[in-house]
Amino acid sequence: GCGEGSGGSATSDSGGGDSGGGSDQPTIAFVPKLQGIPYFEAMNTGGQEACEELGCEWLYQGPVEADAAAQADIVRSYIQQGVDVLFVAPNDPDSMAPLLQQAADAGIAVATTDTDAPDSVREVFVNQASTEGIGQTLTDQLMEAMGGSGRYAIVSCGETAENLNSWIEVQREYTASQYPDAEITDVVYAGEDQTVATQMATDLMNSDPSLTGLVGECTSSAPGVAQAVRDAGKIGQVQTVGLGTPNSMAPYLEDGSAAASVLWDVEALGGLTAWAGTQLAAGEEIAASPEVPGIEGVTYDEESGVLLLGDPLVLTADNVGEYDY
Amino acid sequence: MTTSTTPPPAPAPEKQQPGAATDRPEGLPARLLRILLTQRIALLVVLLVAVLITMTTLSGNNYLSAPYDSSYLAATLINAVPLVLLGLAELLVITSGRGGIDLSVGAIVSLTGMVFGFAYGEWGWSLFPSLVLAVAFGALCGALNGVLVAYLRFPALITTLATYYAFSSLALVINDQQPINARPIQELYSTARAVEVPFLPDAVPAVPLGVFTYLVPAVVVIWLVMARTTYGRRLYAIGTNDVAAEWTGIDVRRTRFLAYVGAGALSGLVAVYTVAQFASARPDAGVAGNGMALPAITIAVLGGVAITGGIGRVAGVVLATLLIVWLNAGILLAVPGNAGTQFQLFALGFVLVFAALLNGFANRRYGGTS
Amino acid sequence: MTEQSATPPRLAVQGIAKRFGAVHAIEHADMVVRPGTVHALVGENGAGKSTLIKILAGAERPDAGTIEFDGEQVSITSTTDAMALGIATVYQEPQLFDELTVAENVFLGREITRGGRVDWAAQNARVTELLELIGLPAEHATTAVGTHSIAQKQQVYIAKALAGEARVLILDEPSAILTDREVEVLFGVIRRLTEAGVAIIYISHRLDELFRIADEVTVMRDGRTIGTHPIGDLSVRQIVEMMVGGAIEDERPERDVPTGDPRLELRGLGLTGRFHDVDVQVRAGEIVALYGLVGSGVAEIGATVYGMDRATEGAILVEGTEVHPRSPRGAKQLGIALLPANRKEQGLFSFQPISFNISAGHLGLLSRFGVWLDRRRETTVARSMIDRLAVKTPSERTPVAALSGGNAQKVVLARQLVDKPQVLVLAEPTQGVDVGAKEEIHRLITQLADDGVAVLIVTSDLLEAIRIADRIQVVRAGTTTVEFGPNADQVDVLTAAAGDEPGPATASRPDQTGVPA
Amino acid sequence: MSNSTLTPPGGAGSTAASGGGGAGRARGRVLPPPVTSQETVLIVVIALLWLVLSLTTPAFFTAGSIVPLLVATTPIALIGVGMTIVIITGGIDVSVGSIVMVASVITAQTMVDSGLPLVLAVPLSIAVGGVLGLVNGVLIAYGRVHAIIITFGTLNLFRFIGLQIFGSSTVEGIPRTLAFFGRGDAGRTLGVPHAFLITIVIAALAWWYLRHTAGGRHFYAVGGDANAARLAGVAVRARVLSAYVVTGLLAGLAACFVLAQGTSSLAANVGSGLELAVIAAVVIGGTSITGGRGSVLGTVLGALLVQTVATGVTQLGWPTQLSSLFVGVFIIVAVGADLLRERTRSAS
Ligand SMILES: Nc1ncnc2c1ncn2[C@@H]1O[C@H](COP(=O)(O)OP(=O)(O)OP(=O)(O)O)[C@@H](O)[C@H]1O
Ligand SMILES: Nc1ncnc2c1ncn2[C@@H]1O[C@H](COP(=O)(O)OP(=O)(O)OP(=O)(O)O)[C@@H](O)[C@H]1O
Ligand SMILES: [Mg+2]
Ligand SMILES: [Mg+2]
Repeated sequence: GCGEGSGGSATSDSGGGDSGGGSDQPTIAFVPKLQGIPYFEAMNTGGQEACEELGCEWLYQGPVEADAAAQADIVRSYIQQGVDVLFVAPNDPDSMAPLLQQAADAGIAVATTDTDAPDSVREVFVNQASTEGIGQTLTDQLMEAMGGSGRYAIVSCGETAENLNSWIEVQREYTASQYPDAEITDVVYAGEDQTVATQMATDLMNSDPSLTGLVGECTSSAPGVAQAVRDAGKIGQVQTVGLGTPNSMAPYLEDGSAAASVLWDVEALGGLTAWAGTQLAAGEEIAASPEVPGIEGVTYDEESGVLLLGDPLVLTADNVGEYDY
Repeated sequence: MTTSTTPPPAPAPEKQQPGAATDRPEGLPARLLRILLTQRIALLVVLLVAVLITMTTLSGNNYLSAPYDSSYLAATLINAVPLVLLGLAELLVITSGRGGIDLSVGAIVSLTGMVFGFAYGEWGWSLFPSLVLAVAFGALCGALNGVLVAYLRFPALITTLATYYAFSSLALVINDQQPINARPIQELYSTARAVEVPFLPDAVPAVPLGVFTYLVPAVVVIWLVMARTTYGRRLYAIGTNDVAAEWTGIDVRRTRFLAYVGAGALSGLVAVYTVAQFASARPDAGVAGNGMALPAITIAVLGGVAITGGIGRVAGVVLATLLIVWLNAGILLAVPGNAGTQFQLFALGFVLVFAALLNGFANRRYGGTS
Repeated sequence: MTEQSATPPRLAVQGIAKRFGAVHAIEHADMVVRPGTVHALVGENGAGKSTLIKILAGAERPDAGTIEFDGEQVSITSTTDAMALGIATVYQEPQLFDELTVAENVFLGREITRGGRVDWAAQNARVTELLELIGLPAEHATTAVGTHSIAQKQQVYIAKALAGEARVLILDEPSAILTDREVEVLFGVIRRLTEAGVAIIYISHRLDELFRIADEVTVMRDGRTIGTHPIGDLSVRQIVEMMVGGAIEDERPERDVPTGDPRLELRGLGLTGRFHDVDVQVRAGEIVALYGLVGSGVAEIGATVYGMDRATEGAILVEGTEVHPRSPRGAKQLGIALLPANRKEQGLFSFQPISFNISAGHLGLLSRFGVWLDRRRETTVARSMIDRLAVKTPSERTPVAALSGGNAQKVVLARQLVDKPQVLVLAEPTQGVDVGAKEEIHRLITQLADDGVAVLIVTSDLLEAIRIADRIQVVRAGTTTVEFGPNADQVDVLTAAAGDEPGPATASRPDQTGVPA
Repeated sequence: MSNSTLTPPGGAGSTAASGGGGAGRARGRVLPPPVTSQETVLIVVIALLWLVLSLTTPAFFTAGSIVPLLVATTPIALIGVGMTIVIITGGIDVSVGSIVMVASVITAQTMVDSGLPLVLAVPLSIAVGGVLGLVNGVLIAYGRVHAIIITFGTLNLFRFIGLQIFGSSTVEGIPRTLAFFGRGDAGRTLGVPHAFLITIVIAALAWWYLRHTAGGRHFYAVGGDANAARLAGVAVRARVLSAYVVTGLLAGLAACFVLAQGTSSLAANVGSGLELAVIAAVVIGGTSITGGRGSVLGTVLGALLVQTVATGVTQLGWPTQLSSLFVGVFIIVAVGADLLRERTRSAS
């Protein structure tokens, strides 16, 4: 049946969003990069729950492929529905900019979350963690496991994914400056495919036996590289870290094939997104360090319009059990 | 049952009997039914109308999450542009026969998009020369397919599969997998943005400019080529029976070669359009997700283009595109949440299989061209 | 109808009927075939012969009627049913698999297997016998069919038909693609089989053959069987009249042979491995026949003149100047038009309209500024051609696939006549075309010659050559040999073509082959 | 019925095969040679690549490198066996990726939910694949619509089904029992990975079946000329149907391999794009896309070559996106070589 149409039931009987802000509750729509991956589904859960607290109507619809064109269709249908606030996690920031302009022209408050569209008309960007924060934490975690030195490689995903590439940049600089005895040997792109990530990680280990570290740059390659280390029976010899969701990383954190997973409280990110939505709908200013129910340490930068969730969250064998997504 | 690259042993059209050959004339209703079932164009029109009526009624009774109105339909046309253009590209090559097909159009879009990005975004060329360059470069990629298929007699499916791999790889390597989003390119979006139709602003809703700058010209040109020029005739001839065409004195190779060049040129045009629509030249523009090739082929086939060659019309491609685009747009409003985008897959698959089976059955029952 | 011998007929069909959509392929067919006899089935194109035998072979299912086999009623619902009964069929175009070996082809569908796997040894042993029977070298057994000539393919196909103890052997126009020598071999096989009690159903448009092989003849017309007679009671003329349902006039039109310089001349023309030292001259208004048995290289000569092949020696001259047609296009620019031999593969755009088929050869001519197709002129040209050649069709928009062999052939011919060619090369212009259509096509060719076209007919049909040619150039073993004038004695011509050694060809009995006096 | 297409009665067939082949060759060329020139070329090319790689990266020839390489080859090689048969019959199946998706998600889900043991999970996965293959087969054989059209349709339909089952989330905590087909120690006996072993056995059976049984030869006949085959008494529809069912069954089994090589979680994009990779392997293996000619041995080699290239590019530290460029070039070269041989053969 109609699986996760979360906001769906709500809208279909509210009948025709043409009224726009007509209904007493503000409607907040969120378009993820891609449906069906735990990361965004968790954001959806968080946003939904927050909306029940804050009294807003949460809509969520994602494309089946991480494809800018497919995403544009959904944004268009939300513009047509005349939602009050529209959040997008753009697959391709540049291509989203003009669409956001259209939405703004249609009187919709537009914002980005998870991934920014810098030169667009978005009012707010809900940022999970600063680029530096993620890049540096990844590096620190890996270095801690590798003992501050050694050669490591990065298994990234989509060649064109902007945020991944920016994190990799930080890792390069930070490693060079902070860990002179460590070096990044190679960066490979496995797409969104776990098995490819695993195979590439294996090949990297084989081509360079002195390799002692691997980074899985996205939620599909993080467990992938850990799996490769486990298969190669190199647990302990080769350390891995990555950006993996709790459930997918748990088994690897437990058997040590993954040292740590660097992420953030994704459900909290969803909640923060919802909250920001209500603020935008009500047209209220966001304070420098706002009071967000249930979320600590949120900061807001006025002139860049970036609402920061906080420091990255480091998942280890000890705390991974606390999250379920 | 037979292959994509050999002429059919006895294709449906073979069986056609002239209606006049019938001993007793059939009644008007029977006649209409036969036309509806055997003529793909007619079937598509009916389906399209059905979709529009159903959706508007649903919308009227507030079953949809937003009005399914003309302005929305107009806005969604922005997707129709690349689909139609690439559908026409497939029309050219599939009609040329001998298993003609082009899996590489999406990859050509990616690669050409990057080339255009360089010219317009980085080398500071002005729009028109850059556009010409893009179309020419696309044609060049098509020419590579054409030489292999038409002159060296490589099977089209494999050739274009190979060039698909090659072009998409080059598109990524050429700029170190970075998209090009220089200022001029971001402003280029204006050529795709929705505009009021001049002269009759209120009557007609705002239609994406791309429909006028890209789609309409391309459709008209290809229609003229296929239906009104001697080249079109040669294309249908070689698609129907290229041995006979050879004996007739038609330059089979050149005709087929040009079909692939044309497909490449259209892909080049799509590349420019995609760059404009996305305000950036992305190295994976044409191959992201399922890529652009499979949808284009699907559209062509749905539009009644016979995979065995020699049959196919521009109108079919256009109608098939409108059907799919407007059906998908409706589904997004009718089915909220992730299920919405999932049902789009169902709709596409179902319509394709349904139409193919129906016409297949009808052609055996009545004997008529698809 | 013939009613003798107490033994039940091998095959008796009554009241068979079959429609295809609107078309009544067969309205009512009765036929009685007795064991050990050769039963000829004749009729015009589209009379229903192939359909009838397809029904017997289980390839089509009848709408009505009964089939008795050795006196017992049977229902044949599939090709396997037919094979089980021992009904073996050789279809019009031998349908074999080039990728598979001769042995595999022969046993396809009824392989000899041992323990789940094909018993290649046993198959080869059996196929070797069969190949001997039909006169092919045994070593062919293990060669890929793709490497053999069309005639050999047909022989393989016959071997295939015989592989499963055949009790009825159906041959649909087998001789259409065989050389006279191969026909003799075929007849030999047929006689051996009839002696073994096999019943043969033999379809052919070459009526003269029937008098040498058939015992009885059943004539079909417009999907009905007109009657069955012992061959002895009939003459060719009578059969033809039954086929067309009326008297036909087939005198050779008297025309005075033109003189003057040759418009087309082949001077010592040769193509390595195919033909050599071919010398032919055709004057404006003259009809010259290149007559040769199938496989004598005569077909290749035509293709070379038309630029499909390139001569390796000698010269082609038009109006005395040497030309080098590099392609059909080139040949056309030189005013040479060609009617290809294989209408279905080289001639027809099957599911396209008649008008399309006619204009396809003249798109330049029918265009404005060489780009736009002038569709009005296309239609008018098509209509006038349909009238001129008397093509039987409801409209010029009818797809040629729905036309009979003869009418389809006229359409292909029409394509060659749109802009009056200087030289017209006709390859097998009436192959597989029924007598009525043949008449009309011959009349057309004569007309063209009268209008001053130089006509070169490349044919393996002796009667045709004698009928309409002003001169006959005999091609043997890849080169032109003797030349004959009009009304030559066909025995002489055949001897010249088949070679001096007393082959059975010379043994053919002219008195019965019914040449018009 | 479709099973019997793959494993003929008398399991000891492969031994009989060699004997029969010998008998055949003894009396001249009964069949094309057991190893085509295309395949010899592939073997040489692969050997060369392996040589180069083992020189550049010493670790290449270690089990730690070869075993994963072989295992990574198996899904494409296995599905390729079915695809080869389909293409020999003159068809094509672009829906295999979606079949793998549906089979793997159903299997993973049931294993996680109801702790289904491996011995049951594998048959389940195969069965699911078989059913979807049957859908393709019926529509193509009886609907008499061109295979590429039908499978384009079912590609979307199956994908829809899969996504509905995924229900917008991944399958988590897939048990390790599947490691039996996997890359780790659990996945091999005597150093040979099970997945590869199984693939080789199945490929060998298919090779023998296609070459030495009536049913096998009939696939070639159908691809050569379906109408002529029908007239010859070949059960064309049954052949066509079975080709797609076999492909479905193999895709079902391949789904288990994919699961085994994956991590403990399964994402909805599993199998996407697989169809093109499989077709590439088949055509590199020398199977004629026009039907009537082809061999599963070539396909397995083709798959191995493609995977070798991917591995090589990564191990040499070249940009990974170059590997698809090489694949493209290989396809052109393979087809070109094949065409050249065709020309020379027909010329002589
Ligand atoms: N598959 C078919 N579909 C529709 N009509 C058919 C089909 N086959 C035959 N017919 C019709 O049946 C009639 C008889 O066809 P048939 O092939 O039996 O003629 P024939 O005597 O074999 O002619 P020929 O001498 O050319 O072989 C034809 O006029 C044709 O119109
Ligand atoms: N699919 C079809 N639809 C309509 N008519 C058909 C079809 N197939 C065959 N026919 C008709 O059946 C008749 C005989 O078919 P066939 O193919 O035997 O003719 P042919 O081969 O062209 O003539 P011939 O056998 O004398 O060379 C012809 O009239 C042909 O047009
Ligand atoms: Mg016939
Ligand atoms: Mg016939």
